[in-house]
Amino acid sequence: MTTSFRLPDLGEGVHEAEILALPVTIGQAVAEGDVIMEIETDKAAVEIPSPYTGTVQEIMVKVGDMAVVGDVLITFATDTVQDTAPPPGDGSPHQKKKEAKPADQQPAAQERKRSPVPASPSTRRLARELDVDLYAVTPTGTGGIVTKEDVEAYAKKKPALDATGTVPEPPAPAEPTPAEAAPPLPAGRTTLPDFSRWGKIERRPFRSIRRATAAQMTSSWTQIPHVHCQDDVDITKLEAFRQKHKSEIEAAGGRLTMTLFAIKAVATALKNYPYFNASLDLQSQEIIIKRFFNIGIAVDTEKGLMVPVIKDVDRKSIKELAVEVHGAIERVRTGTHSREEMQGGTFTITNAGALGGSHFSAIINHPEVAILGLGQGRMQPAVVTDERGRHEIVPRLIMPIVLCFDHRVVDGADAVRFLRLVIDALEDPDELLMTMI
Amino acid sequence: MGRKHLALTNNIDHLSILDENGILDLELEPEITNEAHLKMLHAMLLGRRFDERMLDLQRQGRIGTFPPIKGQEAAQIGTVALLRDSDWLVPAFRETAAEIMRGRSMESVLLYYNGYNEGTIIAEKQRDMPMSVPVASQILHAVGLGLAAQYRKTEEVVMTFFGDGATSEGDFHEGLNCAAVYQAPVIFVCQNNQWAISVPLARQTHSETLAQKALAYGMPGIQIDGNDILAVHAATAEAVDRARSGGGPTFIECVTYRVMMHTTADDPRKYRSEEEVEAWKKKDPLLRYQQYLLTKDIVAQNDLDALEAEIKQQIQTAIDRAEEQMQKLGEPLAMFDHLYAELPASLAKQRAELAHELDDIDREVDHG
Amino acid sequence: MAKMTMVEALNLALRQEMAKDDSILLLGQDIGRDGGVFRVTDHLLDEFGSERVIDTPLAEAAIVGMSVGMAVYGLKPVCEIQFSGFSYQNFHQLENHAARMRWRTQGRLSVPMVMRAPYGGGVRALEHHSESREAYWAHTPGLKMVIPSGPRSARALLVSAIRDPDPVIFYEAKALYRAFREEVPEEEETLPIGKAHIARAGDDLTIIAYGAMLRPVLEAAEELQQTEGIAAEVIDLLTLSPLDESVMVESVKKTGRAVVVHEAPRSFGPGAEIVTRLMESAFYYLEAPIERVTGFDIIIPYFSREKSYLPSVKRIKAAARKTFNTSI
Amino acid sequence: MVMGDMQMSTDLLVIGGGPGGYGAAFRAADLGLDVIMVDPLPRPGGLCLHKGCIPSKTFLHVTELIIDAARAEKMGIGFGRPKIDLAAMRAWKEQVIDSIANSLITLAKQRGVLLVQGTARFESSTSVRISGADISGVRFKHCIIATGSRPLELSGTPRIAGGRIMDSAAALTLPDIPKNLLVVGGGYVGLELGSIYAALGCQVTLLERENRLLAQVDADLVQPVQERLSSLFADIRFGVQVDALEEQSHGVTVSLPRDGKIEQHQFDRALLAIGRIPNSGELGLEQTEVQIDSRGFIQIDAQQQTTDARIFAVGDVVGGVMLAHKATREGRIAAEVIAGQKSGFDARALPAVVYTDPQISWCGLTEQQATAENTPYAVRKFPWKYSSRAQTMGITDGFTKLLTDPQTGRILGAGIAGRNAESLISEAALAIEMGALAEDLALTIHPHPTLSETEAEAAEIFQGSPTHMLPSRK
Repeated sequence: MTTSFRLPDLGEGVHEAEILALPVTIGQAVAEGDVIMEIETDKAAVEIPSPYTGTVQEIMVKVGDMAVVGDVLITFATDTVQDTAPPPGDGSPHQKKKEAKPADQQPAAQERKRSPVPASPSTRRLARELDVDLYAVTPTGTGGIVTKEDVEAYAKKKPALDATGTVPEPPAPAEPTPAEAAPPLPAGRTTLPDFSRWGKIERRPFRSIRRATAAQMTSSWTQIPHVHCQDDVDITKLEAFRQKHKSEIEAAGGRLTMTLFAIKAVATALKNYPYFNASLDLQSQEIIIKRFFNIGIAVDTEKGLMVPVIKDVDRKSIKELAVEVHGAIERVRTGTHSREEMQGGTFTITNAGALGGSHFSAIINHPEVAILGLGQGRMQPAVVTDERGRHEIVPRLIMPIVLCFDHRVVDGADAVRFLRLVIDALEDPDELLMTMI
Repeated sequence: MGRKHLALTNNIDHLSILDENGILDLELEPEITNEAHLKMLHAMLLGRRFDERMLDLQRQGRIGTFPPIKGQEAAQIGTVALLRDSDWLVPAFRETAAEIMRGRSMESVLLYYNGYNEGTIIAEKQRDMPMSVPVASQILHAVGLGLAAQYRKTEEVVMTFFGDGATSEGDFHEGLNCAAVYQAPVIFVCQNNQWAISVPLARQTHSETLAQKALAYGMPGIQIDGNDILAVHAATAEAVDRARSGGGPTFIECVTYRVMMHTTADDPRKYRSEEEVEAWKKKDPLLRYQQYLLTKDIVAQNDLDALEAEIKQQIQTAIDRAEEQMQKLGEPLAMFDHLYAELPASLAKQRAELAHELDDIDREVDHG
Repeated sequence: MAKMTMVEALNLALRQEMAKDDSILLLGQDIGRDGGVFRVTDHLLDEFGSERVIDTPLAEAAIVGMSVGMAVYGLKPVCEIQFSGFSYQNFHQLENHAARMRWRTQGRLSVPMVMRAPYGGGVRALEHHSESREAYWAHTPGLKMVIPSGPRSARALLVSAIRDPDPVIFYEAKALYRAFREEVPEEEETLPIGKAHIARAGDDLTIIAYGAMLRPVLEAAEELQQTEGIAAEVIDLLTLSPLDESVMVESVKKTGRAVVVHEAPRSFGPGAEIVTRLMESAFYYLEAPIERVTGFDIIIPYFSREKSYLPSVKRIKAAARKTFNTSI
Repeated sequence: MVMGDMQMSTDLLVIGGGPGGYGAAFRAADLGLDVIMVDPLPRPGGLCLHKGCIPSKTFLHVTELIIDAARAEKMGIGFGRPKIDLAAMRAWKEQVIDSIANSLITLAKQRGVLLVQGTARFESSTSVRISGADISGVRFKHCIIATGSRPLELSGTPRIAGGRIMDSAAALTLPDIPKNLLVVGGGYVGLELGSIYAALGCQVTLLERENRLLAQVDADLVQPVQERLSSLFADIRFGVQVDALEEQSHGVTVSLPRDGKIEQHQFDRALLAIGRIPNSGELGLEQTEVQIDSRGFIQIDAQQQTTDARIFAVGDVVGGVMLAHKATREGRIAAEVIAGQKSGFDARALPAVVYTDPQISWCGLTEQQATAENTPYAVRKFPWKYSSRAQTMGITDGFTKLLTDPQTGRILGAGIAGRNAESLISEAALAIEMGALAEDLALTIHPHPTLSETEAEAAEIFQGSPTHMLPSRK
């Protein structure tokens, strides 16, 4: 009997979901409650437990697909006779009845030809409990009887056999997964110590955004050769400029932050160095250069890291961007954002300044190839040289800046040049305005 | 089959022994000891004089609103006189004379009508309920007390009072019905004083008598001249004996008249004629009783004069004491007392709020 | 310990208390031979006789009014009003007398009675049988208002209510009468009146409820934990009056968020008082406005629609989530 | 209840209070589940206790006393004609039932199993409605259906309750001792109840569709019974297909073909015992995913799980051998599976007993079955005329036989005809379950003189040297 599993109505107005992971394969036996897929709606990422016990017959979706409530996702063969190793038939009417079921006829008939393995009821129960196939056990009892000890001995050997003899489920072939659809994390083989021996612990679920973040970061970090390029920016002038125009932007419903200037500076730099606005297609052995400039902004929310994408930043004014960025941040913080505004980024900026961070490194938001990090601007003694070449130590507002890039796609020299362009724009508001023309 | 007259167990009698002209039915004259007569006389006279004095006090602004009882003394005293200390009285709110005869102090009455909670304190040994303002609701308490006394297998009886208006209430019906069902030892005394504030009896019921309502519940009922204390006494004695011996409840309708206003806030001239009031004043129960006692030589005129003087003094003493007491009862925080056996935390908090507020006032006064 | 439904647990409480104290009497309609329409008093007539298990005429005011008299006398009447929807016919006896007798007589007389009444919806009953009007009683000074949430609390609280020196209104959720069984110890067990109970511990959010609402609340808390990692603390008030504010205030100080759930209508409902108490004592700890999940301000609809009226797990979860999405 | 819908929630709902149902309920409660058991009868025990096994065995015991008393005459003891007091017999039966039912109630109470008298009907895969009880519905995490079976009726004959055409339950109320009784069906029910009525002095005529009694049982086991019954019963006819009976005010008429003509026969009463059908029709199974076969039996797997993952079924309602002890085992398995244990039905020896005189019992492989399935087997029989104990009891027409695997000598089946076969069969059942060889049984010392020796001696025949008989030297 075939039973279809449809995308359930997850409530709260959720109509569609993206398939994040499909940990099952065709032909795999699943029990009710086993996780058969992980999906993400615009509310949360959730694991879907199987509502049926049966065998996976067909998988209608693949990772990354969007499914609408009611779509058939997986079909199961939910034949009720699912004991893969039924107790050997002894011809009791009970067993006969089972034969009547057509789906079971073939295997059952075969099993029946084999005479039952001689073993006492308690031994048989033990075998069932230990998942031991009595036919596989070497009997030591009189006249070929399988004893309890035989079953125990076999069970002890079994894990070793499984490990060497049978190949565990092959992992899904490594393919470039879309950023939003990271595969589930492999469960670490290492067993953790019992931390409660040293004090009180608390277990919190590792789910949803936390888990999606972890998956994304792991794939980024393990697949991309990262290089970091650090520098400092003197933003004294820019800060004065910012203070001057702050209230007018606020009146327009936006917030004039350092990030906004960085977006504009980066847009210019990307136009000059298009390889930073690219993705690497290993399958086709091509570099994809994007002719649009969508900047992702890393936002710290209660649920975790979220990256709304600001589209076409090169074509928008600072004022427009200020309003748009402010709105996007509010929406992700309140969970009212749409899926669309989380997609399509070409480059990411992460600003740790507001939280007080100084120098740090960042992980590239795969499949982008670079990310820019901003630290907190702090007053520091700086050496300035005037027109006449005289040096002077003066307090200046200095902001740490870091560019992390994919060394497969771009090289260090370009990175330094890219970063220089950004720094120059940020150090001199006039320059910034010029680059925007 | 057919149609025939049903002979019910109970019938309704009307009882009058000493009529308004002082004519006595010698056959029905109850045997009452002189001592008992003197007690009743004292109680009636005290009830009358205290009532009159309270009206003065009210007009002087020395007490608040109260319901006068004048003219209904026989119905209250002739009934309550039959109760033992171990019996229960469940009054409505126009039984001041009865309550005082049972042991309530005049001070207590004065405190109550001056707005002090302390005025509803029942003396330690007194087995009475406090007066009950919501009309007829106390009738059910009497039935409950009666059932409790019955359950404890005592000889106690319960007497409850209510007016003609109360017979229209649901609680009256529920109470009489339940008492009859359980044969509870309860005497229901209805002071039919003809008026429920402004509504006359004819607008209260279409029954020819109130007493006949007893028939519907399957209990004995009797209508008596409520201004004839001998009739009241005789009918009550019968009812009390019946209840005490396990014979169940009785309904007594005392036909009397509210010669005064409903309460001191009421002006009856708005709804009834002076002629009607004057006619009833001629049937005054106190004068009738005094004349009987004089005729029977149970008292002499000088005894009556001495009694008047004594009562006047008693009332004055009570007023003085009450006014003295009121000086000491100023503590507003007492309003939180006795709501629950133990003051709950949230209420303690509210009490503290008031205490704090009162402190502030004190301070303001100090510094003012 | 034996497993019991709330009906059996209440029966146990009555039976054991009556055996211990001969001043306890039961009054109500159909409580004798029939054992009560919900069977709470089943077999008590056989055990204690018609003197103590009194089938009354169909008269709610009489049931409560007679109880007042009995209680004043020194007995401990436990009366049953068949459905709380009929208790308005005895409202005056409680408001005018039971609630005030101690106060009016400055402690000389008191009314140690219990009025038991089934309340609440969810059992597809006829009209006048599903209301949740606990606020009437909780609003009346001099009364105590108790609502257990399951067999064990019902038994323990009924014992306490019977022993309480003041009049106690004891509401029994019909939806809980036979909804599930719980281990109830044979030996005596009481719960203090006026003390709330933490039914589930958590650090992220406080959900306050009582009576029949405890079950959907606990279910919602479990689902919030499972699907969103939100650890909700659930407070079972058990007594509405006097209200135990310390437990809920402490909890909200810890979690910063609160949802109050009741099936009674919203306006001037228990939730209004609870929210105000939290506002008075834990305002500066709040991270988000407090949410209320309640019945609507309408007559509870006839049963074909009552499911949509009663607070559901879904509604409770949505309110809980809202406290996380709104920042002050 | 006068008002409202009292819904109850529980871990496990068991529908049916018979041996399958209470076996499941008790086991589940012992494994820590919250259990409700609902049954239309006021007390647990089901048909087995109230209208089947227990009352029939109570009366069969009485029958045995009558037969033994008669048999004692040749041993020198005379009791005379038995005086039969039907009312006292019925009272005795009720007393037996009371005692067992009350102890089941106590056990249920002690285990915290809630007993509900009422009729359950599914409204979904997670809930039932209950009629006739204080609770109106139950929501469950799991459910076990143990509703049993009921007697098959002749399609052309409406049976009137309390009428002259009786089913087994009606016959066990023992309304009277009719002068003559027609028994339709030569299965164990017909034989047992026919024996009771015959022993009480009734002329019993038995009609059987097949050409011998107990058609499903090995012919040699049936032989002694058939012989005995041909003298106990007035008449036994084979190959007779009864399609209809006609009930009159004072009797029952059956029309039978004979020599091309139709003959009418009149009886005081008739007992219909032509088989049983499952009680699955009134359960509302269409509201669930549970599937039934064409005969109404619920389909299950080795874990007793139906096609609806939350619902399990045990006992007669799933078909197979309709016996109480099978149901109990299945009930326990279902409970264990629901409680998370890896349990399953894998019994190899399901014993069956027919309480006739003599009794017959068997377990494991039968010769009929082996022949049908082409399973090689060896069989040895030990006739009881060689048993000293059987001689002392005057019951020498019985025998004990064992079936073994010809290669290994492992015991595969057993059959016993004779007194106390009901108890003797258990030793064979244990031997089969343990995988014992015939030699194991032979080498196990059995006390002398007992009937149990016959099992050891039958085993010894395989070894070629039984003590009390000389084996044929073929």
